[in-house]
Amino acid sequence: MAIKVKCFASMREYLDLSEREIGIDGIKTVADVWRSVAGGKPMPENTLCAVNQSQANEEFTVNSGDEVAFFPPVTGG
Amino acid sequence: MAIKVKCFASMREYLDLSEREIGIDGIKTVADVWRSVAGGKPMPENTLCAVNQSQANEEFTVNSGDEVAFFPPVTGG
Amino acid sequence: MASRHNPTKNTRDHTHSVRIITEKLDPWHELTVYQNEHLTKGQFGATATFVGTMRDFNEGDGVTGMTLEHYPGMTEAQLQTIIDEAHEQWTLDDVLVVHRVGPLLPGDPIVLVACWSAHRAAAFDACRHLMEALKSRAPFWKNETLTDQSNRWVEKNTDGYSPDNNSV
Amino acid sequence: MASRHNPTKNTRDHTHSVRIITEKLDPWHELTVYQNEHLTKGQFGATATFVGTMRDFNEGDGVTGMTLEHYPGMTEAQLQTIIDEAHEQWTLDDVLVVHRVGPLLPGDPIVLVACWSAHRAAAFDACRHLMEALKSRAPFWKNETLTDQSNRWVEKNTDGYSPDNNSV
Repeated sequence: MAIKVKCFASMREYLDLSEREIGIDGIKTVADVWRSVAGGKPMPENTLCAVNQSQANEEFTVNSGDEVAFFPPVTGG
Repeated sequence: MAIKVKCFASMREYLDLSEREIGIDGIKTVADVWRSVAGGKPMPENTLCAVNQSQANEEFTVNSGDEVAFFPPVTGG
Repeated sequence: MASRHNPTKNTRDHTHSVRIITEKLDPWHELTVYQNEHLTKGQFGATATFVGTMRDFNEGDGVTGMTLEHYPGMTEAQLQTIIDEAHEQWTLDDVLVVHRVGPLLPGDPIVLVACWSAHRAAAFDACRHLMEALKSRAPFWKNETLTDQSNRWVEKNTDGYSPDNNSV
Repeated sequence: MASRHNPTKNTRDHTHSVRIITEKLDPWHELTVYQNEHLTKGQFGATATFVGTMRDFNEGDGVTGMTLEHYPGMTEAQLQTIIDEAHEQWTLDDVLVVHRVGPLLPGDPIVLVACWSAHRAAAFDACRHLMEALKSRAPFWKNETLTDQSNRWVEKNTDGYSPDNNSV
């Protein structure tokens, strides 16, 4: 099984990553997911994380089949 | 010359007076206008007065040619 | 290419901003027409509007009809004053106030207030302020017809900032 | 003859209250259609609405275009949550939120928020609260194209309650 990772807006450009699946091996938290896809890049200040489309923090536990997203502060409306 | 007196809403019904002209003789203030048209009836609490379509109090001086109005609290909107 | 926002504050003619009408009020149609005629596309970023509509109930009683009386002349003057004050207090692109008078039925819109501005705080604040000012200072009076055919004057508008009040 | 106001608080389905669209947004047409389909005449006395529209300027620069990105699925869920919270906090007849995504031009409406209630305080309060909640919690992002053809992400929405802020 795998974890689906999504990035939006400036985060998509920062990591050059729109959507990707990663294996669960070695992944326990949102922070682990970041390290797995960020290629050593630091997480920008104000980065927002979501697990299964609900906001979550970096310590949030991630399970196989989850959808994890990273994005900057929202600017709609 | 004369003063035009107008009453609106429940005040029109209270004084049975919609619009009327009265002479200026003996009239100095809004309160004098009231006494001239009210037939002895007391001015209800919360009565609003206007002179030439601007709100005024009972002591406001009235001149020949003025339009004086009495009405209850407004309830539009 | 207008890259700067510069509404001509306090210097323009606002007489087109007030309409007292006897025909049915369609607020969304009014807004469509007014915006096309008077607003510049790309200038305003925020539009806040309020519509007051006749209910079929008030203070626990069923209401079947209403007549809106006003003081012609003073009503328009008071609304102009209220709008001028709003333009003094906030940076607004435009304001529209339309109020219906005469006989109305439940479900009929009574009043429309709309504010256009660059930023949303001014539009929200001004719209609400205008509505409260209209309800407390513009000479309109409501006479309700109840389900038993009796009539009564609405005696007082209540404050619209309290969450538990009973007014509209 | 409904002589008592009794919106079915917190028990109704609000899924029709959220729409994410790619086509042009005509807020006044949306309101006409939605009100005819979902609101009961005579029940509501107050309608407060807000429309956010794309300006041709921002932070001192000319803006010629914009692309609205969103997080499909999470956006709708967040807006539903925000609307459910509003129904908990205020007695509302109905709420409508329509947000456009994709490419936009100056003058294009971006977002519509509307609240219907018996009394005006709830409509005003809920409309403004919904708009602030949308701007701070719903996953939308704006990318602006400037007059020199460069692009930039809008970095942050500001608080909409301060009269001196620069957001919409």
